[in-house]
Amino acid sequence: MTTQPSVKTVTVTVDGVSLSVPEGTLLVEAAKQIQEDIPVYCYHTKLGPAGLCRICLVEIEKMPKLQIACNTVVTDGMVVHTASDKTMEGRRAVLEFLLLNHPLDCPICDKGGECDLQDFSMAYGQGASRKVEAKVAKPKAVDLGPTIVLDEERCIVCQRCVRFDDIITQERSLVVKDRGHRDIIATSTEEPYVSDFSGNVTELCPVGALTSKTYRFKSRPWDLNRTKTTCTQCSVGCQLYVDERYGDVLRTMSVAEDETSDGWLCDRGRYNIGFYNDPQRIASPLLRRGDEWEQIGWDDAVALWARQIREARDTTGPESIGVIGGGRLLNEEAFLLQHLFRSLGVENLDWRAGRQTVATPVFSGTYEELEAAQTILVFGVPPSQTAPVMDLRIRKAVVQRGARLVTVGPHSSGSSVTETHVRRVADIPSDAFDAERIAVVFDGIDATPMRDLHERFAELKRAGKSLIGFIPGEQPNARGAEAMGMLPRDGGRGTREVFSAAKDGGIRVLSLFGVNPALRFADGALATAALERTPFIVLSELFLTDTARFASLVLPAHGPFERDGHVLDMTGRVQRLFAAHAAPGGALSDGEMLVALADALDIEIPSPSALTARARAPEKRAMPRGEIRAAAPGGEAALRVIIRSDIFAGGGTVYHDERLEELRPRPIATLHPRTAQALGVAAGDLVDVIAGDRALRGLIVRVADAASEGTIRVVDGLPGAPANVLFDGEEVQVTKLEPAAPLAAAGAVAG
Amino acid sequence: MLRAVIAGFVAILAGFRTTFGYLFVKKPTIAYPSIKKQHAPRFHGLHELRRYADGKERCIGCELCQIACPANAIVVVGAENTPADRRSPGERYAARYEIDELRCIFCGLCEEACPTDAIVLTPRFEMSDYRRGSFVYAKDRLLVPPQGGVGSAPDERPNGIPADLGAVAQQKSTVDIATGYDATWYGRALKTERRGLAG
Amino acid sequence: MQLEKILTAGIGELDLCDIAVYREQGGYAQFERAVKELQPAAIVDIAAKSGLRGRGGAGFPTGRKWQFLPNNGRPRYMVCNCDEAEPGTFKDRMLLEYTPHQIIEGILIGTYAIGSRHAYMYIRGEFKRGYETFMKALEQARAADYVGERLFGSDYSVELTVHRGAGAYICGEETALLNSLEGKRGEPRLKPPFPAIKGLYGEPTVVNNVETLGYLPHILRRGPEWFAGVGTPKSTGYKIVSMSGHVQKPGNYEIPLGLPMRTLVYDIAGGLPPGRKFMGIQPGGGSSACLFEEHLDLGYDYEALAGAGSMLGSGAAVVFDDTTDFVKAAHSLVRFFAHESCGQCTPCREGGNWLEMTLERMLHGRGVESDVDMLVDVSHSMTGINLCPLGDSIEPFLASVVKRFPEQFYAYVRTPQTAVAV
Amino acid sequence: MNAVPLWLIVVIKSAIVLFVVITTFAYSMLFERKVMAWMQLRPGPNRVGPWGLLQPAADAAKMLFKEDLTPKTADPVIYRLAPFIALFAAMGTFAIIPFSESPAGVWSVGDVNAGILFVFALTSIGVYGISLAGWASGSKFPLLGSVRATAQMISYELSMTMSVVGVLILAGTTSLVGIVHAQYRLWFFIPQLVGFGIYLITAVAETNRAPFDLVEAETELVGGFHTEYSGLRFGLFFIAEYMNMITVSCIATLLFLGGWNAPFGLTFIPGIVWFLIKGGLFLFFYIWLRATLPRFRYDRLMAFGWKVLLPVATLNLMATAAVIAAVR
Repeated sequence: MTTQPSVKTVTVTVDGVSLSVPEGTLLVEAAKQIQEDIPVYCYHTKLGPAGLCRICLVEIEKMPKLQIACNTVVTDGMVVHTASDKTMEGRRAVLEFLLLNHPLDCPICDKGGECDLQDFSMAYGQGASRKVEAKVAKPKAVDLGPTIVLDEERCIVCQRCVRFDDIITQERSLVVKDRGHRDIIATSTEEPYVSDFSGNVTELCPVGALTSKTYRFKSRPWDLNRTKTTCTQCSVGCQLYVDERYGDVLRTMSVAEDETSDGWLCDRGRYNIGFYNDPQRIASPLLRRGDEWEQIGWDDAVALWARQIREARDTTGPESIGVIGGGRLLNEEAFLLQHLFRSLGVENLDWRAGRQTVATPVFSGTYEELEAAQTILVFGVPPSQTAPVMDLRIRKAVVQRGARLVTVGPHSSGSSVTETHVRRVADIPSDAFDAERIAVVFDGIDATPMRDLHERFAELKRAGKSLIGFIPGEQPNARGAEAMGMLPRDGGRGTREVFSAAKDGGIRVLSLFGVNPALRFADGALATAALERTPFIVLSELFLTDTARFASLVLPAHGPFERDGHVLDMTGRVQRLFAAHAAPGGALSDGEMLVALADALDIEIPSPSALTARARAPEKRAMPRGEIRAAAPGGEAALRVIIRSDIFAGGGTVYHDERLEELRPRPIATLHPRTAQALGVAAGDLVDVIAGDRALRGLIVRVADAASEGTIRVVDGLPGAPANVLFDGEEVQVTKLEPAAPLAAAGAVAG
Repeated sequence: MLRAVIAGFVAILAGFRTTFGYLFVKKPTIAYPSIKKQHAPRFHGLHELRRYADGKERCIGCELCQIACPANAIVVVGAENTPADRRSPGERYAARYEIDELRCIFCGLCEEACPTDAIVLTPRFEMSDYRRGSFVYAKDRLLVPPQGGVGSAPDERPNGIPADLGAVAQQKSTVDIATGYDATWYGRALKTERRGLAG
Repeated sequence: MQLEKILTAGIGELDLCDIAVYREQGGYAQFERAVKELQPAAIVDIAAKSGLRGRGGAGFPTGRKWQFLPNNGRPRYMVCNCDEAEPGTFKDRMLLEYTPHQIIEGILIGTYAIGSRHAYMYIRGEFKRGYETFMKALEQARAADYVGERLFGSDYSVELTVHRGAGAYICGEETALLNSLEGKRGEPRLKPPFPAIKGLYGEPTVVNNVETLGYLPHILRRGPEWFAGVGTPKSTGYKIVSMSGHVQKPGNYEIPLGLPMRTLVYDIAGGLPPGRKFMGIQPGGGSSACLFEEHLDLGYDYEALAGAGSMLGSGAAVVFDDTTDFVKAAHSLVRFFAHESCGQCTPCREGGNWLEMTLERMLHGRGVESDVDMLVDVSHSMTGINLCPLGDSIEPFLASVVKRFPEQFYAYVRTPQTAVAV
Repeated sequence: MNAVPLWLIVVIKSAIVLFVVITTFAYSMLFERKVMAWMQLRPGPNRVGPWGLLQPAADAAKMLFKEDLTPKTADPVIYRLAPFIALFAAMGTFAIIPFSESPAGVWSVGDVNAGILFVFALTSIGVYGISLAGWASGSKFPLLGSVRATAQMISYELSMTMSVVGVLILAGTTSLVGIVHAQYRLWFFIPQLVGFGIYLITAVAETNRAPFDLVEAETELVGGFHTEYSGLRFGLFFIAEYMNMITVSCIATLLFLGGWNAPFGLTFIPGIVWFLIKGGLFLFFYIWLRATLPRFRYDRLMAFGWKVLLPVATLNLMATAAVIAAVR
């Protein structure tokens, strides 16, 4: 777009420097070309001008009054002075007004040190206030929601937060209340401010009015050690800054110029940082002795592991060895993993450990292309909970660029923009395919609709249309694992076959890397049975997860910010990770474990530089066929279960981050009011959801109009309430629990 | 040549006379710690963290002293007051406040930087110990005990010197003054000979 | 002095709220003629030729405003601004309560002229009686097929929606009014884009004052030359002036523009009460600067008043005599503007409150000498840098009276030695 | 007499002499520290015991309990042996030094007729201790120290011997008792003023004391030959140094200051007292010197030794011989 010659340029003179900028550029952006930083509070590159703070005053020749640079479009021949006496006087006056009722509690303010109000006051303000009256008192430390604390006194009402909530997330729960000097930021409904992107407002806030609960009073910005790395909480691959002090990861900040995240972060990526030093984190290899765990050294652990592998290979052959993992590993580690086991003749290699079956789309696209798409088709689980920052792109495409959002399947998008929701592929409006640029977002779980639409897509591609696919799966580096070869080849077994074989006793040694099939595998019953029957299971993990209950040997691994290497995001871009936090002394990275294992097994491994080169050059692999166990057919009037994702679900890091307690999903079953009535349950009841001999017990009923009739929605991946005992879309029965001790039961499942 | 030799010889003799003469001059040495000198009223010695009259801590954990410290001797970690456990008047207090007195150069910049006059340098300078670690003074040794005199507000101090600094310094002394730590070789405690602020 | 009544004709004599009475006076004939005989562009030309300027305060030529609308085929809207809240102004209310049909006809002509099919009437929330009267009149007009589908057999349809405000002065500002109409907070919008480009619901919109639209039927009937011939070359036509303050006969008077203010005060409004001395006049509502004895011979029109440093504004003239305490007067106005600030932009939000508190402190005898200079300085620094004119409204009156009557302000000030901060 | 065997007498005498000498060493050290301090306007040691009198004991205890380190590169046997050589040489001289005389006999462990030769022989051995210590430490500063020590010893011993030969010519005997007896009337420092001066200077140099302490030279060589030594072994060097000081003081007293002869006919005061006073004065002079003069530069030390002292000593010897020859 930018290369088109039709864009006219205009010449503007800023402080004596002549600039050539495209027509329509705002003055404040044009001035950035010469590093002339015009101060702004309400203006934000991604939120646009608001004209509220009036700090960006500049003097423009031939205009009698000072003009705000943030809303002035440059015109040819414009002559601007950003540092004239008149400008400075205007800024001084505005700053005096801004500070009139500001509490000046900079010493305890979390923003102190990186606060625009401080900076500009130093640059343009006056030393003392002329106001002698008491400052307007407003509520301090207002609990705005589970993540945000608001200090009304510090607020300068720039409305960046309000506009973020309006323009970017489209959720519109933040508003300005009251007027004049009494106005305050509040939620429109007086309800807590709950958003999956709430943390961004603390970064947008130019003063210390909005602060994160997790970071409140933890540190001052100048104390922090900053590392730029890639978030691996989901497959989007956002860049972020990790701020660490005294061995604690204190906060994360978005990277404004990042093309992946567009400068935003979701709350999972931003706030799930409190588990690194959790006392429950495994700090040395653990060996099972009956019901007890025994701490052993790494030498012993690796020797035992190697001996088990060697024995299994020598006696029952390499088919009796299984390896599952890769989606949480780095590219280097995934490559090493498959290289190591393939060298042993093991082909039972698979990264698929949850419900996701595919990670690499046939036609990849970038996020910018997604933003530019005219039709966005979302199949299955919507990305709002699996790849939230990507969902912002969809919202942007829909709201700002007029794209059409079509969701297919039992889930609606869950984001706040208009959508067309259809149940079946056949119901997709045919004009949806008329658009020139089509983006397909597919949850990677059930590939049936993809197969159904295969012909259609091929046709579109032949017609020369832009068709791009995204698979925001459950595991952050699933695409990397696929590209590094963590898939069964040459007759090897995939996860499901490995589990089936294990259930029959056919697997002797199973090595699991950062996966939790007991909680996340689509067929939970099969996974549990398989894990129970496998004699020796090695698990590389941070915490003792549900799967660890079956493991013989648990190896402490490195967490997301403790790793150095490369991953692939869902668009296939290689993202770099830098270690920002020192792992506990007893933990090794998965790569180190594998190197030790290779050493013990006398397997030659590639040199580190070769490994890095390999990790940076992913192989594109054909999209394997996604399979999922079909739900049993049921009657039309049957009650069907829908398994939904939640960004704060998952067994590992979130459940060992006490600061996120309020954000973790509760084991809730959501029903439409009429469905609830038909079942005879009410909100707050405890129910069991039963399918045959499998049951998900002790769910709390919530009744919501948004739920579809005839369905019961449950949350995936909750320890204590593993929804994977059920199949998505399966027919279920609901039994109400007698209210004997509902509180105790609720506590039991919540814990 | 001969004259030079003689002159050199005389010079040497003059040197000998000087040193010999010093034998009988009164020595200026003060027999510290038996005898202590009164030091300047604003002497920069050991730090203390002060309280308000109602017993709340003045320190708000803002870390300005930490950033002001040219020797990187201070560590502060803030935390939030809760209604149940209110340490300081505002929202924030110092959960950790540590000064490494071995690193400290006693320049007083922390005192300058402190927005609440919480950290002050007392005239106390005796803080010898046997382990390096014991020179990291944490809140348990820096903070004035609640009963230890609350200290006057900064603007009420005569000449800017807190009136009760001495008493507080004595209270916070790391050595038990009551039993006395300084004695002659034959065991006579020299407490009575003490002078200066610490006694 | 006898003046010709145009808009106010018949008020107090006839029941113009009745559509029958209004039609007897020639009502709705011009709208019918417009739809049947005139092209919209012709009406725009007539309005431009007549020199009619906006009567709401800014005095922008109406015809030119209409010409700004882009010809992009998008729907466009006419909005009638009846959110009259300027201190001292009560002309729109009178029109609303006594001749609602005249307003409706004006709106309809304007709507037709700009090629819109949907007009909005924004009535200030406090105007309960006016609202009821207007609604009744609208029902009558609807029943008489002046509002609705396919009027007069043509294919022109028009709808008129009435919206009541909730009592915010700022909603008199056109973009705040549009926000309010859309159901948002009544806050002024960032300009550009101007409403003519992106107004109500993002579409081209014209916002006109009640009085402005009210003159349209008369201009159509008597021709633009007639209207242009009244008043001064640049300020043509008539204007309703709301006279209040220390005059014997306060009220609304419709005058040709350019009438000397002395005539306005002494002949038309009956002069000051006996024994009082003229001290000043605020000619155009609360946000205009105060004028004094020496300005009385100026004509009451846009240019002359602007030349004297004040403005015609909404035509609300407040007269002050020698009993006036200008500190209290200033405080009263500043308090109004501080209270009515929407709180969007910094200078207006903080500065108004600061000035109010400073004046209050002075009134309570706790002022210091430097406060007087500070009032002028602060009001000056908050002027000219705001999103909407509200923030600029404090300075004119305050600065003009401080400059003219400094002794009144210093009288409230203690000597600096005894001053205490509050 | 016969009831007591000779060896027992020697042992007892040795014990007494050793005790006295060790005590003297100890307190001469304290004496030095005190005098130095006073000359430098300090009080000196005053914390251990009254006026710091127990300081030597404290120092000894400290030395005893300090860790004895041997560098990895050191020659272990010689390294450990060296301090004993130095100490043995220093102590050995006291076997023949006569402190006084009574009707019962001379107050010495053994009266040797060539006593002065014995003394020079032993002091020459002392340098072996230092040289070996420096060499055996296996590091560079001690080696440099030991090289310096050797060179310095050779340079100054010549002049010293020459200055002493003048006395021997006057006394006509090499027995120390005989020399003292020869000074009954006239102490030799009067006729041998130049020789006495040379002896003073060379004695200081021989004992490696300031301003001729280039062997230790903290500013250049850290500690010179004893850099690597610690604990008791370092203490032995320390003792040896002070022993040597005492030795040269005693020799000076015997050769030039008339030994135990009382001056001005004050014979009611016992000879031993006079001996101690004279030796003490000599020791005081040592300390005074140290407190007053800065250390020599090494090249000047050598130049002074060879170019000034040796010619002067030779001339003095020849003059003395000439005078004696003329008188006889």
